[in-house]
Amino acid sequence: MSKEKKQAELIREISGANPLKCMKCGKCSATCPAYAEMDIKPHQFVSYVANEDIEALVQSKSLWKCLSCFACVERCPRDVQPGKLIDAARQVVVRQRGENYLKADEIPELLDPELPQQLLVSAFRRYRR
Amino acid sequence: MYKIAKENLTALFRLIAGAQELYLPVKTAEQVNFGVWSEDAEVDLDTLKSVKSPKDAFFPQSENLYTCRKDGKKISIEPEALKEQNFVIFGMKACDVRGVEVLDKVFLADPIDTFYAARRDHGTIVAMACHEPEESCFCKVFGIDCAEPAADVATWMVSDQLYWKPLTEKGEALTKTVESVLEAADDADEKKVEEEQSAIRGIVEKLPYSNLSLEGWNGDVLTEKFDSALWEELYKPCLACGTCTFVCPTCQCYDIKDYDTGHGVQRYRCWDSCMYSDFTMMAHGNNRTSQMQRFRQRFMHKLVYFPANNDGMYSCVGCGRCVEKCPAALNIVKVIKAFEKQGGEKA
Amino acid sequence: MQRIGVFVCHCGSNIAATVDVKKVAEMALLEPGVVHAEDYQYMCSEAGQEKIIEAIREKNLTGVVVCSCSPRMHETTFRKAAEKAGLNPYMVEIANIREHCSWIHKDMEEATKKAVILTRAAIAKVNLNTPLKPGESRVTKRALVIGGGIAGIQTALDIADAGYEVDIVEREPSIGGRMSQLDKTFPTLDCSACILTPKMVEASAHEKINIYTYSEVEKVSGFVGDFTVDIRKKARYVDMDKCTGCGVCQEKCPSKKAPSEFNRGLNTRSAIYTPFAQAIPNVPVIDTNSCIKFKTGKCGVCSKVCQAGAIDYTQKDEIVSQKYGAIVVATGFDTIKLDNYDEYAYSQSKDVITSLELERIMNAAGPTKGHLERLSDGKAPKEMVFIQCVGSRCADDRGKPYCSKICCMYTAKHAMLIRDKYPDVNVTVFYIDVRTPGKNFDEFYRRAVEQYGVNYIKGQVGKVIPQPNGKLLVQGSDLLDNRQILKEADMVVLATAIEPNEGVRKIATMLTASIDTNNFLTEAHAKLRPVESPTAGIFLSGVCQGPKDIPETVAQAGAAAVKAIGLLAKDKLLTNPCTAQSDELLCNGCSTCANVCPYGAISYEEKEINDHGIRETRRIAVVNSALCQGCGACTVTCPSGAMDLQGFSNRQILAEVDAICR
Amino acid sequence: MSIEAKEEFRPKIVAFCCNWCSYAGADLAGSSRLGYPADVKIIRVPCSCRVNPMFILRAFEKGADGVIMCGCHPGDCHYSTGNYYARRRMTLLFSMLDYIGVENGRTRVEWVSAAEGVKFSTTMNEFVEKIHSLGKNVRLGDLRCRN
Amino acid sequence: MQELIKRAKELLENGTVARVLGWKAGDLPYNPEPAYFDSTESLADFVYNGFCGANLSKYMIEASKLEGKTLVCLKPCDTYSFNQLLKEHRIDRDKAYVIGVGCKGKLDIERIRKMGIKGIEQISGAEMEDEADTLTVSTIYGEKSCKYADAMLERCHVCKGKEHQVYDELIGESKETKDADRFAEVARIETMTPEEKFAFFQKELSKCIRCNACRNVCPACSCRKCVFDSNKFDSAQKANVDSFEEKMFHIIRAFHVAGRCTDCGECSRVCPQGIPLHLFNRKFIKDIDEFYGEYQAGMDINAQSPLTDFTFDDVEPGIVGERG
Repeated sequence: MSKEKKQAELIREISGANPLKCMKCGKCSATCPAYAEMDIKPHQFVSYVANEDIEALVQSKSLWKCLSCFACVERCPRDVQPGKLIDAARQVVVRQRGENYLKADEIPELLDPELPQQLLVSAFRRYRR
Repeated sequence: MYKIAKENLTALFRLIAGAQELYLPVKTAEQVNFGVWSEDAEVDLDTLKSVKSPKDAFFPQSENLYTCRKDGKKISIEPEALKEQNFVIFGMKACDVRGVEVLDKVFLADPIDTFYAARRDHGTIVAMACHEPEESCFCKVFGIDCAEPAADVATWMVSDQLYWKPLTEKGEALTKTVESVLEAADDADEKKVEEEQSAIRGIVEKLPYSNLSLEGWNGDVLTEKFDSALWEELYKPCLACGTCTFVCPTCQCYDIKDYDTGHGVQRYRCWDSCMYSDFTMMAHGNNRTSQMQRFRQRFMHKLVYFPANNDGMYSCVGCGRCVEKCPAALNIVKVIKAFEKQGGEKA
Repeated sequence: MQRIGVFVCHCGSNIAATVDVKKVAEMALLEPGVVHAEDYQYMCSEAGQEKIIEAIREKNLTGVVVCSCSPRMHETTFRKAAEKAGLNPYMVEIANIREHCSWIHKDMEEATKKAVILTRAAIAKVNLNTPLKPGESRVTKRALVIGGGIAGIQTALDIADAGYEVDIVEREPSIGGRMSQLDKTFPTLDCSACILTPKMVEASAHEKINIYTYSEVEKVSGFVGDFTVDIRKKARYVDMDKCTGCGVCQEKCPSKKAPSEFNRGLNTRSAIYTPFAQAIPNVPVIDTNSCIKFKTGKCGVCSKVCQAGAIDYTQKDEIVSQKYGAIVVATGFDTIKLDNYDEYAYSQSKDVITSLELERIMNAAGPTKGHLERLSDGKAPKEMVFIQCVGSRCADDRGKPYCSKICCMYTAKHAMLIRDKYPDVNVTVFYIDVRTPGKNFDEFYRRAVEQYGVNYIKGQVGKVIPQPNGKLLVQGSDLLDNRQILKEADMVVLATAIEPNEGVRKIATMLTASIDTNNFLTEAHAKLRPVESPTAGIFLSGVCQGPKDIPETVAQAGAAAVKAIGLLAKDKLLTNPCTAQSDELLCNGCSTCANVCPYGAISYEEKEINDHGIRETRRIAVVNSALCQGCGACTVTCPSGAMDLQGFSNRQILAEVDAICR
Repeated sequence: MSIEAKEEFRPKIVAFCCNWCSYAGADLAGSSRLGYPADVKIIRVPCSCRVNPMFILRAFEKGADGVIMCGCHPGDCHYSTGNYYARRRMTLLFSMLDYIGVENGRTRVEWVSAAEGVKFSTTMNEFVEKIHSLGKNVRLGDLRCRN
Repeated sequence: MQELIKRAKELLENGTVARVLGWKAGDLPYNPEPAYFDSTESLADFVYNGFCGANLSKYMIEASKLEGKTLVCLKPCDTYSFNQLLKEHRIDRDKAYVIGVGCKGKLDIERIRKMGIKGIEQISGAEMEDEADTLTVSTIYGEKSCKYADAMLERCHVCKGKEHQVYDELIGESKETKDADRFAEVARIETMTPEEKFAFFQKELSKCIRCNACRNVCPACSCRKCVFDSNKFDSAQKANVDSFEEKMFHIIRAFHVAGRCTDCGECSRVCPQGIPLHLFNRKFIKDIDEFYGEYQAGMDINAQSPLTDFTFDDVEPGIVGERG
């Protein structure tokens, strides 16, 4: 198995989403608040995973522009959940760097002191499922 | 005669079981029945009667006769192997030993039942005198002395000693193999056994059924008994279950059936009861169509037909299990008494 | 002992590619009773059937096992073939080695092994089969059509024209259904009312058709050819015989605030009302929820103004019980609720509407008298946005997984009509796919784009945001240009998914007709029996079976009618011989079986019995085989095993179990 | 359990399917090519209410490792009420089997409609997996039927 | 008892009944047998005491076929069985004259034997006139005594109550005997692990000798021909070749009487091997009560039996696993 194939599989596994369900309706892109800043748009992101073109995704700006607001996840009519795919891709990158697991005592360091508490709490809530 | 202390019995059992299978009264879920001895079996020699008689050591409730196998269109038949290993059955009572004699008359007469014969050949009976006979016992009526069982080995439990007396060659042979745990008994011991025997006999005299009379059952009474109007009344509470038959030491009827295992067919035999509505059911139907007839059959067989064919030997041994276990409180004693009473009235 | 022939079908490569059919035949020969086994390319073909017939004749077969596709497919075929050869058709059993074997397993060895076992089970069963003879039952020459929309009307007309009595039961006060709410129809742009009303009139005037409006099916019992149906005629509070349909009551009614169901709640109606002007029957009903008389006891205006004296406040619901030979379900559809699609702001803005609401707005008899205007402020829109696939093709439970089929075409129709009538209005359609299979459909859609300049954008809308200025900000994506679109619109029209009408599940349950997870009634076979329910005597017409447009609905309505006519034309029906039977020697007469029989097929009689020489009068169960449908509930509830089911007897099923577990 | 041992054990599984819903659902699984292990063998019965507890015990007697019964969804029975009776019977039977110490997962009831090919297939896959996890049935069978 | 005999004589004499179905004194202190009495003289042997545990309602099936009415003596618990048989059309109410007899709990000779009491000659304290506190047993091996309650049948400790569900008249006093929870033992087994449950039942059922006493005494098992005696299911079996057969027999038997079993306890009373067979029936009763609402067979003759009834929202069979 090629590296990209493995990565694509990993993304599918982590996200639990199936990019093949996508009907290319574009509702994710239509919904996305960070659309303008993305080089690979959310709906394209799905086809990149489906086509196993992971290197491009890993190099993309989009990966870090996604706000994880999960509007696309909520509204996707096909349950493809692009937001989770993007998040999974991020995780793959993080794992590649050998930072597979985050230890609890590392978290405070990583946090921006300006970060509103509520965002943190809601992020945990969202990522939990 | 030999003796062994009660607390050393386990050593005796272990020794016997080391060389051959050992059956003896074992308590499982509150009930005592004969079973195979093992280290963790709860041996119970105090309970007078096992629920089931020990007859299934020689005539199991069910046993395979042969197996048919099918391979493609070819069919092969494998007969079941006969018992080849020696075994000991320990703790049988005098009545049960007589029960085996009754079975012998049936299964060892021509044509010999090879399965039964093999088990008889390989089995050694160690009998035990009845320390405290109970009110349901009536072995005396059939001339059985429960103080002196006639087996390969007779034993007596007197307080904390078991006295051991080989009576036959088989008994002697068994004794040889266990001599290491036995002690020779002296005159004082002999005396103790005699005392125990007379105590037992004394109790037997006091038992309510001991003076039951079989007069009226011997001789040419078949038609008279068969046609009696009493049966019509006696059978009424009978539930047509097989309890009496299955606990009885002498009932010997069996059915032969086939079982499809999926890989072949096993032909096996299993105990049957003349009380069952489908007993001796044949293609044309049943030759005894009413429960009265079936009820009558059982007692006529025990008290009339069997003695007529076996030199007057009744096929009841007075163990009293049916007296204790019948769900409707019917039993052979009540039947005998009813006829006696009727005879009395007539006279 | 039976003489059984086993016939293994290759089904081309459908079976033979994964199952070693030769091996199956070879192994079958080793089973008890099997005297013949062969395999063939297509057992269901003429030549294949001929092989079975030949073998039965030549080898005096008493039983046949066909290893092939599902018995639901060809059991009848093979049973008929056996009958031709003089064998009782019920001596044939099918081993399903296609759907249950070759199609689901990939490994040849494994599939073959399983096929052998399935065949073995079928052989074991046939060994215990006995010849069965079907009974006969009568056919009531009358049909019931549930639903008075275009599907129901067309079915009723076709059945009635063939000379049979038909009753239509319609829940609403008038027949006409969804089609009566439409303005124009694609692709010809006919006026919907103009083509529907004549049909409604024809139905109401037909001497063989009896219409129950404002009525519902209450209870169904019986079976094919002999259904008994209770119909609840809801109280109208207006005497149908006396009312002249003058309409004065509706004019004078002081309570006019009830939302109009017909106009999708876009305007109001009076408490006493007919849904629309051309209603049939043209007799109003009183809506007791909004009627002042019913709410307060005072008023009674309608009664005073009615010259015919038709108003009767004391009317009660009435139950009519009627017998039918066939029942056609034509319960139609509704649009789904949009509660779960808040992103489209349907509940937030009056200017976000469904397509069906647009139909009413465009209609001359509608709430705006046919003028296109915003419902919020009555202004004429300049920018209109249509959103496709709202709730359709949706994988989660917010919407429906299926394509609603009609939306692409009616949206093109709406866009075209608007551009035609109001050329200054810009129309944008957001779509995922445009689906136009159908005669003149794609041409129609292209005209909307090319001739009328409708702006079609490939991409969905993510969000509609009502603006303070009253406009609607539509945020969508254009996938082909790869950009996000923000567009201000005056009106947004949602092509809302359709779903079977509420209550169809209840009706399906009463009819014991099967229904799928989307509440569409299931057809007996997706391809070969599309207008019949698997339950004999129940037929399907229109959208209750699946989304379809008007011409398809009418075509299916006709097809359902023909199927019903085919049934009604028979004088007698052969009944399934697989019915329960009680062994009178074993029966206790305890009545337990009768307690579970859904058909009331079991009764008891005192009978003189000869039980192996014992003669006595016993109470025993007797099964009426014309009523028994063969479910087998009684067989399990019977403690003594006296009750058994022919064709699925205890011993047959146990033999199958044994054969499988071997 | 090692992987090899798992591969060796091929459970025997009997599935009773009602003619109108579940058997058709199984057919649909077939025509949709939705696979499940070949260990499952289907017996067609007219209705789930035709399934006698005796049939289920018989399957175990003769060596089945699992028995599953499928019928129309409650309310959708072709015979109106059959599956309601079946539901009570099976609930009690399964409870009794559990009571005497037969592993609970060996029996199952699932309602599968004619349209639920996917459900049929996933149910069978799940059930086979469950039986694999339970291993060979040793508590409810006749010794004579074992190889 | 004397009142009962007096009344029976009256009814025989005035022709109301043609016979009396009761118990006849046995030849041992504890073995009275069910019996018919068709003359006033024969009633001399009539007995009704603590050892009259037999449920006579099943005998009414045969008695219903006879000419004239049968006076049948039914204890409170027997009346449930009588009702259930009526419901199933197995007996004829018009052929029965039911005298509801009082009950102070019935005695179990096996329990007395288990206390080590043997060689029994006489037992006093078991008569209906007695207080039912103590039994005095004179034996060949000396006099013994025990508490009446300790010698009672298991079923009397979980008595359904001393009210007769059906009767023409009542004679005799009763005494409450319930001192235990009917479902406690079932509940205890339910909490065992599967291994423990299996071991428990395996041990108990291994004693079964397939004598059919439980079946033949059971008022619900009144089939003309039992499935285990007929070849309809290929299930005719007499043998206990393998432990499976006992499980099959007892599960199916319990299933066949589920919803019909009144929990009269006769099966456990008659089992020669002392198998607590009521644990099967009570399991079904407990489940039925929990799943479908409380139901007592034989109480309301018009109530729909739980297995021939349903509700749309009954629990799914999966509940068994979920309950844990």
